[in-house]
This record gives sequence, C-alpha cells and structure tokens, in this order.
Amino acid sequence: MSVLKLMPSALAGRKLATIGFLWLVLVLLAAVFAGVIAPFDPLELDPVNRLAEPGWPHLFGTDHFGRDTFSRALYGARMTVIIGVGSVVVALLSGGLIGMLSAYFTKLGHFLMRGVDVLMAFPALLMALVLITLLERSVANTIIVIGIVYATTTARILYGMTLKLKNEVFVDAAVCSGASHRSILFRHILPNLISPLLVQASFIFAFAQLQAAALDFLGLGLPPEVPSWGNMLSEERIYLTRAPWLLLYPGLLIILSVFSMNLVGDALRDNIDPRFKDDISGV
Amino acid sequence: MKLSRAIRSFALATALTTLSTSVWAEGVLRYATVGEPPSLDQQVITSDLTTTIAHHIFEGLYTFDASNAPVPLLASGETVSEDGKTIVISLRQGVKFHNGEEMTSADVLASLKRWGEFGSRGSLLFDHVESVEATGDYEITLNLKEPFGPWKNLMAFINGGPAIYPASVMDGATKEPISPDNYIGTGPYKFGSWDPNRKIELVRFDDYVSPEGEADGYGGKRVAEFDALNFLPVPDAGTRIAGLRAGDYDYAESIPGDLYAELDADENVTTILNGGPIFGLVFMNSKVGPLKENFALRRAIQSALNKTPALQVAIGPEGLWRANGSFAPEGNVWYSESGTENFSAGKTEEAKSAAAESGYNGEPIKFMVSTNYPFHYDTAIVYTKQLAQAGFNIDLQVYDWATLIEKRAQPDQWDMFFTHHGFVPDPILISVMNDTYPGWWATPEKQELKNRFTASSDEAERQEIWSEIQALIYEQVPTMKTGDVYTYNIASPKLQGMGEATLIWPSFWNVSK
Amino acid sequence: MTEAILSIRDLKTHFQTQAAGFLGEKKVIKAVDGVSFDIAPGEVLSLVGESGCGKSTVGRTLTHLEKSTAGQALFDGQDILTLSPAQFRPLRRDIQMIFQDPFASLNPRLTIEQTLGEPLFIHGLAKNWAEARVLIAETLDLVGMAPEVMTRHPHEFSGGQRQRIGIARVMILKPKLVIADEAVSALDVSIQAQVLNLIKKLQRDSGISMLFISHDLGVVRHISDRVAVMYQGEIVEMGTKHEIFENPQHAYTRKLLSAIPRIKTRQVNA
Amino acid sequence: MLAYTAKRLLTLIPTLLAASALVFLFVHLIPGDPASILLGDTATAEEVAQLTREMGLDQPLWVQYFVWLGNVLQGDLGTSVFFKTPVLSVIAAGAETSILLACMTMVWIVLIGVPIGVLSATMHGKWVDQVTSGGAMLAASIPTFWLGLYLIFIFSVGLGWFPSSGFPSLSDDGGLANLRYLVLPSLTLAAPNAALIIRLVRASMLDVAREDHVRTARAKGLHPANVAIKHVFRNALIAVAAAFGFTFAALISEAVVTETVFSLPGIGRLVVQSILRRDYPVIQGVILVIVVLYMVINLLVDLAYARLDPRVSLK
Amino acid sequence: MALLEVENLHIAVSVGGVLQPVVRGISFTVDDNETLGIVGESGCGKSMTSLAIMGLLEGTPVRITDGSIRYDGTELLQLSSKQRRAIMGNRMAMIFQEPMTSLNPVYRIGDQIIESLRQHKSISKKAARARAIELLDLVRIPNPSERVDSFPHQMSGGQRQRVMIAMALSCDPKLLIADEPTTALDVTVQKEVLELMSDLQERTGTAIIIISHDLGVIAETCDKVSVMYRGKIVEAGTTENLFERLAHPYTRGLLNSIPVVDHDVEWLEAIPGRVPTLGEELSGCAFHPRCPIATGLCIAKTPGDTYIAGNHAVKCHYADQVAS
Repeated sequence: MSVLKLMPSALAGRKLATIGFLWLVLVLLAAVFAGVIAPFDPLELDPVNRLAEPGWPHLFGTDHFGRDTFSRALYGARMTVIIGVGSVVVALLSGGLIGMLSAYFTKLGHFLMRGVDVLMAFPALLMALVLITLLERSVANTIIVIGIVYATTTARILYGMTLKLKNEVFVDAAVCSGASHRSILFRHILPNLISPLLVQASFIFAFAQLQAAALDFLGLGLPPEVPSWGNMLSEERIYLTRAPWLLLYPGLLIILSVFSMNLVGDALRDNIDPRFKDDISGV
Repeated sequence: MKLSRAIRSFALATALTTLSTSVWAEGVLRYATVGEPPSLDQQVITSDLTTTIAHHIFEGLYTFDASNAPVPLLASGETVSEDGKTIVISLRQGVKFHNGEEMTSADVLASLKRWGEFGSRGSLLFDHVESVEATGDYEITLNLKEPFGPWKNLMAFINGGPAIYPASVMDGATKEPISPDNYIGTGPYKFGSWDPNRKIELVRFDDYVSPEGEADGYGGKRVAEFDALNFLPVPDAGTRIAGLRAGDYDYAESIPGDLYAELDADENVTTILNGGPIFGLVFMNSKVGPLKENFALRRAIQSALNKTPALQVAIGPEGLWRANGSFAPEGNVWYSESGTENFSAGKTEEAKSAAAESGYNGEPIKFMVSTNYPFHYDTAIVYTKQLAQAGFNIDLQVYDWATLIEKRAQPDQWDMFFTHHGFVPDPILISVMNDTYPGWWATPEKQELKNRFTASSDEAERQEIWSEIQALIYEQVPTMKTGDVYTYNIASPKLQGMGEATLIWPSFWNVSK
Repeated sequence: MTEAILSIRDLKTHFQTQAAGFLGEKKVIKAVDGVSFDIAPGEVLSLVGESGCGKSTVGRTLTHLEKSTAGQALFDGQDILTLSPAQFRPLRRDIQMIFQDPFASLNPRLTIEQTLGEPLFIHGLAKNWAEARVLIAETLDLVGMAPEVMTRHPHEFSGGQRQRIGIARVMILKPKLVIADEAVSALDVSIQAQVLNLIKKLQRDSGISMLFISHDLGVVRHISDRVAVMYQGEIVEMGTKHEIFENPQHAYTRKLLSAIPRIKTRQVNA
Repeated sequence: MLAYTAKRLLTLIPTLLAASALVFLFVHLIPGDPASILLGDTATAEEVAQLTREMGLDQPLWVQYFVWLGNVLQGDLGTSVFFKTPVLSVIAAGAETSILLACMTMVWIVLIGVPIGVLSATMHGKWVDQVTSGGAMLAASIPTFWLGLYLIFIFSVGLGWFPSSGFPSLSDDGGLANLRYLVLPSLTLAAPNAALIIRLVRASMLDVAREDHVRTARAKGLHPANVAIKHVFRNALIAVAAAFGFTFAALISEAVVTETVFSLPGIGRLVVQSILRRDYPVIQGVILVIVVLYMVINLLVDLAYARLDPRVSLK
Repeated sequence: MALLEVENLHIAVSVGGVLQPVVRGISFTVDDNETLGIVGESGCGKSMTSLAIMGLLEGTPVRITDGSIRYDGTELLQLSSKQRRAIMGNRMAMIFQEPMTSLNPVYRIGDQIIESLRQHKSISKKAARARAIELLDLVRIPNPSERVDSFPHQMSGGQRQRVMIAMALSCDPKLLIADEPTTALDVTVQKEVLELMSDLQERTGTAIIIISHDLGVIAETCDKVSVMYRGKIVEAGTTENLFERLAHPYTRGLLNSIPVVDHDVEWLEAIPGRVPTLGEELSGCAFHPRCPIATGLCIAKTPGDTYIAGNHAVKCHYADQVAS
C-alpha cells in the first residue's frame, strides 16, 4: 500500500526520474512479451546472414552466429529482470533476515554479525568468481552469487535500521502492551522498513546488472547460450571495429537501465523517512 | 603565467615519455600471448604456448625443415643398422648450454631417459626402445625392440618432445615440470625472467653455436637478432589487436578469423598465417554410455552433421578454413581421402532413421564443451542445433577448460566432448591413436592396424596403413574431425625476416626489426 | 498508610557501555543506585529531578524495558524484577506506561484501531474485532476523542491528540499502576494543561496508582500526592507535596525550587 | 592509540581463521585440478594421478588445510603450482600494479570527485548540481569493461595518446614514465568510483549543512565559501574518509575486469587466471592478503576517524 | 531612533512551491540596554523572526515577503550579502536553542571563538586567543586558559551555552538575539545562564532579544514582552504593564495553563482546541476558535491594536473587557 503510494510522490517534479521509470516499464514489458514481440528466435542460427548491419529485417543487425540482435536484446530484457529481481530477493531475504534478527536479538546478533563481518572482508567480486566456478555457470547460481554479495551489505544496513527502530518509543510501547517478539518484529518493525528496503532494492537491482555483466564479461556469469545483455557484449566484444553495433546496442541498454534504476532509487530515497537516509548504501 | 608553466611541464613529461619509449623498445620483441604457459619444460608440457616460447631456449637432436621433414639440430647425423633396430646418433661438438658447460652425450642420455619415462610423448618412442646408451662423448645409441618408423619425427617434434637439458637438471627430474631456475638449454635465447602475470623474458645467448646451412624451416642457421624477447600475456583478443595497432606489441597471436580481411587490409598490420592447420575433434565415449559400442549410432550422429556452417560461424572467412575430412592437410604426405565421404554429409533425415535403426530412442547425449576456446563453443552450438534437428537429444554442458579436463577423465560424466588438435608431422602423434586418451578407443581393429603402422619404417607402406586407419575412424567414429583451421597471427610491419607463414610455432631467430 | 501496591527496595540499575571490539574495556554507569519507595493504591507519587538523575530509568526498569542490577520491586506482593519476560507478560496489563513523546510512541504504520486493539487481543480482553471496537470507542470517548478517528493513522493528529491516544492505549487495559514518563513535557503549554487535567481526572475516577516522572516542578506539584526528589541516581528527599514544596529540607530541593522563574502578576485565576 | 591498534590487530585473528578456512574449502571444492591443467590435453589419467601425488594434492582436505595454515602462520603462503615460485612473490609482483593502479585511481577520484561533489553540494538545486549529479549517476551506470574498450579504441588505437595495455614494472626501463600505461585503466576504474564519491560528498555536505553548528558559523558572518569548506566539508569528510578507505580496498580486488581489459598484471587478474588454472595456493594467498588488507584499512579508517572526529576516542 | 526597528514584517515559507505565511506583519523595536522577550507556542513564527533579523534565512525555503528591519537606521533587507555579513556576528550576534549541536564538534572551542574574532577584527592569533580566554572567563567558565583547548563534546550543556554566549559577545555586539537559549537546559543551569546574560548586559549595555515559549523565563528577564500567536503580536508592552493587566484572552489563557510551584490549583484552566496548522485559513482574529469570549465580530473582523496603558498594545476587540 505504502509502496504504491511512494512512487507517484517520489517521481513528482522529477522529469529525468520519470523518464527512467518509463524506460523501466518498457524493459519490463519487453521482458514479459519478448516471446510475442521478438521477430526472430533469439537462438536461431543463420550463418549466411552473420554480422549483418542494422537494417531490415534485422533492426539491430546480427551477431557472428547470424542471430538477430534485436530479438536477443528483447530476451536480454527478460534476463535483466530475472537477475535483478532474483538478486534483490536473495539479498533482501537472507541479508534482511540476518540483519533484522541480529539487531533484535543482540546475543545472536553479536555472533551473526561477526559472520557478516567475515564475509564483508572478502573481496566481493573475487568471492563471486570462486563461488561461480565452484557452483558452475547457471542463471540460478549467478543470482545466488550476486545475491550473497549484496546480502552482506543488506544485513549491515538492516542491522542498523532495526537497531534504530528497536529503540523507538513505539516499540517500547508495544513491549509494554505485552506484544510478543514475533509481533514486534513483523508487525511493528518490519512495516517501517518497507520503504527504505524498497530504495535499497532499487540500488541492488541496478548494481546487480553491472555485476552480472562483469561476470559475463569474465566468462563466469550466465551460461553463454543465455541471451543476456552482458553475454552479448562479452561474446561479441572482438567485433568492436568489424561490427560496432554488436557492442553499442547492448551496452547502451545496460547503461540506460542501470541509470534509470538509479534515478528511480534516488527519487525514492529523497522521499523516504529521514531516519534511514544515511543507512541506504546506493552501492 | 601559471598556465604556460603547466603547458611547459606537460610538454616536458611528454618528451620524456616518448624518449623512453624509443629507448627500451629498440632491441626487444614484444609478443602478445593468449596467456601464460603452464611451464617451459618442453619434455612434459604440450601446450603450444610453451613451445612458442621454449623452442627459443631448448633444442632437440632434430627439427623440421620447411617441408616438415626432420633434419639434424643438435645431432650432426645418424646411422641406422640394416635391421633398423640400432640407431647411432652423432652429436655436434662445441655446443654450449646457457650455464656455460658444453653439451655431451651424458646430457643427451639423461634428457632422453627422463623424456622416455616422464615426457608427454616419450612413451610413443620408448615403448619401442630396448635401451639407450652413450657410446662416446659425442655419440648416443638407441637400441629398438623392433623397427620403428616414426622415431625421427618423434625426436624432431619438440612439443612434449626430447629437448636436451644438462644432465645436472635431469637428475631426479620426474613428471613434475622443472622449475624456472633450471631452464637451461642450448638455444639462441636463454631464459631471463618470469614475472608472473606480466611477462616472460628471454635474452640473447651470446655463446650460441648455430647449426650450419641456410635457414630452412626450423633447420639451418639460427641468429638471435634481438637483445631480448618479451612474451606478454594479453588474454583478451581485442586488446591484443588494439595493442598491436597502437604499437604496444610487435607480434600478437591467435587472432579471430572474422577480423582477417580488415587486418589484412590495414597497412600497419602484417598478417601471418600458420602453415600447419589445427583441427577440432569431437571425441566419443567408448567406455560408458549409449555411444559405448554402438558404432551405427555414432555414424548416424556423424552423418547428421554439416561441418561447413559451423566453420563459417566459428572461423569466418573462407580462406581460413577447409572442410577437409583428412587428418592431414591437402599436399601433406599423410593426406588421404579414405572414409572422408562421411566427413560432412549433413543428411538430417537419413541420420534420423539410421539412429532409430541403431536402437537410439532419445536418451540424452551429454556433450561437453569449454568456453575458454571460442571456436570450440561456437562449433558446438551449431552441431547441437543440427543434431537436435536430426532428433538427437543433446545435453550441451558448458564448462571452463579445467573442469572439462577433470570431467572427461571420468567416463560416466560424458558422452561427447570437444577439443582441438595442433598440426603434427606424423599421425602417430594424433591423440586418438593413444589408447588411454579420454574416449579410450582401443578396439581390436584399431590395435591391429596400429601395430602394423608403428612397426613399418617404409614411408609408402605407412601412408597406406594410415589411410586404412583413417577409414576405420570414419567407420567406428571414436572421434569426429571438424575441419582444418588456419590460424593466423599479426605482426608489426617493422619486423624483418618473418616469412609468409609460420611452420608450426612462430620463431624469432633470424628476425629483427 | 494502607498496604502499598508497589514497594521498591534498594533498586539499582547499572549500565555497561559497550566499547569497540570484544577486548574493549567496559564502563559502568550507575543510573539508578539504591532507590526505595512505596506507592499506595490510588496514590500519585512523583519522581522529580534534572536530566540524567535516573528518574526515567526507574520507570523503564519497572516495566522491564531495562534490566535491574539489584533490589526488589514488590507489586501486589510479587517481586516483578526477577520474573522472566514470559512470566512478566500477563502483569503488563496491570502495569502500564505513558511515554513522553506522542510523536514517537505511536507506530506510524498502524491505524489507531490497530494500535488500541493490539493490547486487547494480547491480554484476551476481546475475542473479536466487534468486541474490541466497542471497547476502543468507549476508551476514546474517555480521553475526549470521537470514535471516528479509529481508522486514521497517527500522522493525521496533532501532538495533544496523539498523547490522548497514548493515554487511551494505557487506559483501555484498566491497569492498576501507571508509570507516566515525562508524559506532558513535549506538549505546548496550552495543550499540556488539557492533558494534565485529563490524566488527573482519569486517575481520580478510576483510583489508579501512578508513578509520575517529570522534571517540571510545577507539573509535579499539580498532580502529585507525594514527591521524591532524585539526584545522581538516588532519592535525596521524599515527602508529601506540601512538605516538599513548602518546607524543603534538602539543599538540592531548595536549589531546584529557587531556580524556577516566577511570574509576578495579579492572581488571574484565583 | 598504539595499544588500541595492537588490540584491534588481535581481534583480527579469529576473523582471519574463519576466512582462511572458508577460502580453503571453497577453493578446493572447485572441480578440476592443477595437475591435469599442467600436463595438458595429451596426458593420461595415470600421469595426472602421479603428478597429483607428487604435488601432495592427494592428501585429505583437512590435512592439507592444517599444513597450509601452519605454513601461513610462519609467514609462508606456499608455492605457486603454476609458477613454481613462492606465492608471496607472485602476489608482490601483482601488488605493484594493483596498488599503483588503485593509487592513481584514488588521485582521479580525489581530483575529480571531491571538487565536483563540493561544487554540486554548494550549488544544491541549481542546474550545475543537476548536471553534475546526473552525470555522476550516469558514470556509475556504465559497465567498466565497456568503457575500457572504447577508451582503448579512442585514445590508444585512434589518437595514440596512451598505451593500450600491459604495464611494465616501474623498475623496468622507462621507470616512472611507465605510469602512462595506467592512465586509461585508472580513468576507467575512476569513472564509477568518482561518481559514487561525488554523490557521497554531496550527500554528506548537504547533511552537515543542515546541522545547527553551520548556522552558528553563518551567524558569525563568515563567507559562504569559508563556511562550505571549513565547516561543512571538514565535517562531511568524516563520512567520506571511510568511503575513501573502502574504495581503495575495493579497487585492489574489484579491478579484475579492468585488469582483464587492459591486460594489467594485477592481483585481480592473477586470481581469475589462478582460478582458471586451479592454482590453489595463489587463490588462497591472494584472498587472504586482501582480507588482511581490508581489515587493516578498516583499522586505518577507524584511526582516521579518531583524527578527524575528536568525539571518537580509541580505547 | 531605536537600535533595531522591525516594521510590518511578513515572512512566508515555501511548501511545494506555495508560499504559506508564517509571520503576518509584526512590528517592534529594541533599544540599547533593553531586553525584549518574544513569547509564543510552537509554530507562532517567533524563531523565523529571529532568523530574519539575523539574516540567516538565505538558503532556506523561508522568504521575507514584506516589511523592513532597520538596524541603527540602516535597512538590513537592502544590504548586499557582503555588507550583511559585516554586521552578522559583529554588531549583531545570536545564540541558539541547542547548545549540544550549535558548536562545530571538530574544532576546539577556543578556535571557534577566535574564528569569530578574526572574521571581524584585525587581530593577531595570539591576541585573539588571549581575548578568547578572557571571554571564557567572562562567561564564568572555570579554568579558561585550559578549557580554551577543549572540544565541545568535553563540556556540559550549560558550559556549551556559555561558550556560545562568549562567542556571540566576542566582537562586542550591540544586539544579542537569544533563540530559546535555555530550553534545553535544566532549571538550575537555566537560572545561571539567565543571570549571566543580565549581568553581561549590565556591563556592556547590549540590547537583547530573548525568544522563548516559557512565559516565566520572559517575565523574569525582560523589560518588554511581545506575545505572538499565529504570526502576529497579539499583546505587547513593558513586562510590568503587561503582567499587571493581561488584556488578551490568549495571554491570559497561556498564563492560566501553567501549573505553578507556589500554590495548589485543583484544575488548570486550559485553552481548548489546538494550535492551528500552517496552511489553515482563519478569518478575523485567528484565536477565535479557542477563545472563551469570541463573538461573531471576532470571526468577521481582524482586530487592530488597542492600547491599554502607555505602550501596552492588545489585538483584541474586547481588550478593555479582558483587562478589567
């Protein structure tokens, strides 16, 4: 409820953020209807028409397999949404729960947060590389690995936010009413975390795209046959001079989408409870 | 006033940098490699990159001339007994190791023994060797169990071959590659330093004793013109190309085929084709799984494939690949057309019915490929499509190379895998001939032909037997060749003496800039 | 004096400050250091003192918001300090607390109905929302608010109204003892008077005992039966309202009283 | 301060132990082994097994761990399977590049990010602010490899201003002039990080600007620039200092992609390559060293806090 | 001519682009050696008035929409910001409500006083430091030569407020504005700070404006009082006159709302209703919804000033009735 209310007021008077939001809606539509809109099968090989220039019928040209870049870009939108949402869910669920419980149950928290500290000390991208090599490349594993990277920061953030809320007078009041731990955590604390979490989620969504693209680039992200914008860049990067469009379009798509998500996140952040402004990382 | 001072200091800095560029780059060859070699120990490591670097340091008794015929290098000649079982090799005198000591038969004996026991390709020869001994300071004698034709080719093939090290280095050496401080050879360049991740530097060996005669292939006179050779790991192909164009490298290897036309037309870039083609191989599992002994099914798979589109996608321009079914390129003494009518049939419907006849009912066929080599992956993608159209249920599994290597050693993990093979001067060196190579092809028919093939030393007879083996390969399909790929490298036009094409590995003696 | 409903003996609440790292040294702050007093049924006892004297900690300790270090607090004959959280929960119905900041003491995400209904269900005073709504409406009426406000959120109310809701949340349970921690300090003077009158009236009408914690001597004089003056964690003087305000014994009490600015005027409200 | 530092270093030990065990476990669970990679395509299973035995990799995992841990405690991180040289020297070789790259990137971040951030904050709400903060967000949205590829294409291949790739050591011929190899990579890395610093400086300054003491400073009649620098920026620096520290730590490890694009012999690429060739000791060593670095920087940040913010006392 | 003359001052705050009036035309004067108290409840506009006089509204969404503020005959609202800064902290100084946060936590208090001194006077660092110690001594900080090097967090709230006063007095201002100077302090400390201020005034002859919600503080320290309600001064006069005959129902209600320590009151005579919110539009007298004696006239017509005795001005149609 408050989430839906948040958006229009956050976007009010912010032209750039509104354009960003509309772009994201477009990406979402492309993701949902990729199967309907795409003029070609994104995996269909056509060696005769390989490396075709943008034009008709291949709006964005074709890659070195002769696959239609436009169709792949549409399906790439789907991967963008899946990776983004997946990473956000993993990060918020695991990190969020750890952070919340740690702040609420201080003894458990002391232990759990030390674990988070250990994980924080690990260089995130390197750890992701080791993990993905260990788990093998797949969409699910990419999501898990990126989710874990952001779970630690999310845990830290939620830890801080929950600590603040825990010291709020209305929590004391709930305790004095005799409310149970569960009720205090999920009825009194969690609803107050929704909007900062939404802001955090938008930043995780944005940066997960860059992380996923970086993993794809290093050949340790999504399986290469999956049409994602990162894979498209990674697979076709040697064609920078021979077929520039193969790098230009997916690159611009990534930049636009990450930029839009950041703009929307920023707009949301400006609209949020000032209590939590410092906590949200934007990274 | 402040601004002018800023400009002045900037100009000074620029002058300094340009000055220093020209100073250090003069006598040094800067070679952009695809990565770092696992080791420079020639005897046990078969990586092409190892040889590209190491054959400037280490030399064998023989090497190949431009026609791929073996010629003496550290040897000065040999005599073979009437029965073909005793080979006496005489060594060149006065040849110096990089540590200043002279090479004698003791060093050669120790090197051959270690190679025979632990070297990558040592057993191919030493399975047939009764004994090897030093029969003089500059003479070594090989006693064979039976006549063995390919001995000289095996001695001349330096990749995983019998490079000669000092006896002191060979003392106690095993399967584990020797350490860099033991990289002591007789070649025109000596090992300088290995700066992990950054470069491998070879420096000119001033006491080098060159073989006589005109340079011919790897044979003949060798002169080190550069002060140093720097091999710099540049794993990204785009960066290698950009770096060569920007003048940061003099030579860059393994360039994607699709860019050939563009680079060939660029006057700031010289393209150099490799003389010996490499070829992709799809191995089939003869130990476990649906393909184990079902040769009919294997042939059905083979006939479903049309190799040309895969080559188009994976390599690109026409000139850089041949849809050639023979295991040796056209013009080579080992070229044969037997069995090659099945090389690239592309008969989808026939394959479908043939598969059904063979008893195949759609069980998944696990096909492993690595992304470390883009052409493996690209080819596998096309094959998977074609096989799916012919009704095969292909489970494509994409791994990194290290994982694939581990998985393929476990017979229950796969049914087919993709690899590639370098050019070899003698078919005995092709991996499918090795019974223990993953795929484990060791049918009685193969054994029989292989025994005849190695026992003969008559060239014509051996060629005849090889063509029978090739026919058998197309019948039992232990592996499928994907076609010849002519890789190419690019160089700065400033380099002198490179020649039109590389024999097998690029060499930088007799080259200057 | 009749039997005390609450009897505190030598209460101590000390805090340990957590230094950085697990090897960091800990410091002890003696917020409450040996406090004893009784509250009789229907009596209002005020704890008065300046910031940091420990008066709020006494209230928070009695409601288990802080852990006591030593001492005894007999409520209806039972020592409530030694109870586990689960054992204490049923007693919370009888011991309620009014908080200082009406802006912070209501959960911004819950409606008034949800906020007031929660304690009813926890303590089994209502079985369903129909029953609960009747009780909520009654209590809202008691604090001078219309039942229509039930569906609204706290941010739609002014400070005075919110404090009324806060009081309603306490009164809805019909507690025996109310601890009011600076209950009117955050309100503007004109609103403060309304709320003070309300608290006083509710206390009188239902005979609730009250521990009234405040730094404002005027407010304290207005509402209390007896007064305890706290200084640095201890009670330095305790007595009836008149004893304390008209004949203070302790030097600190006198200092406090003399520091209050006074308005020289005609007796407008006499 | 010294006692505090010593204490803090002590508390690192359990964290390091947990981290090292975790790394060791993960790294060794990765399928594939160094022996078969070393020996290449033609090696047989027997040969691989033999080499595995010679390298001691056939021992149970926990035995290997404690042997390794014992050596680590004596300052020996082991020997690279691949390079046959001590892991420490392999890391040291990569560290030169990584640290120089990180330092140069930090220079850009400070030179570009801080002034723009200050400008953006002081011009809060004006078009300058909108352009710079929008631009910063855009810069933070560009995949670094994409930016790197285009920078090489334009500035090396096209204009020939800077070398395209690689980095000869400063001790090599060329000396300090070799730093020009790091110009493009450091700019690539700086783009997103400077963007984050711009945003952080701006946000922190806006936060501080709302504080009461800034009003006091203005009430003194100080010039707005003086207020912005001496009172607002100086206090905002407390929040920014931590970001500098952690950015520096992150630059060393997160530069993998940039190092790959520019073929820099840095620590990030070393790890990627070591993962690909299963050079366990190097992977373990690098991650351990980076964890230590992270913790040391964490400590330095705390010490910096104590210097920047007198309210923080270290005990 | 008084030292400070505020005339018909209007201030509005911009909320989402719309200007909402906060101060609706107030006028008052302060003279040398005089203390003016401005009293009112939260939201009445008293703090905005003090910031407007000081010139601290720049960079906030608050605007002065009309009126004039003259200092020593100079129209402050027409000065350039540079000219304005030459007066700020120099001839006119301010202390704030929150002593805990009003000092920069990262600088030593001495340095903060010195900064103020050197901003307006050409004085050596050494001399400035000596003066800072002198000032700390003046505001009765014990051990001033040591405490000059303390950081704000090392001092108590009362001490910090003294430092603020020392800083404000550093350039011998002729006008000192104190916005809720003691609200955050305990009563005992409040008493000391207020005494300090009046002692200093006796010594220097500075004019002081004290802004407070506490009628007691104002009554005890000020020569003149202005009572504000919803952006207007509803009652003003000398302290003596005003408290002698409270003539506005609001002032009267305010006084009756305060529980006193010196005698018992059974029930407080509270003002009903609540303080109107910012955007609320009220016709006539803004106090009419809460006023016990309001009539139709109060709703229809905005009351002007009625003078009770001398300068005792009251904005109420029935001022005479209330006063008697």
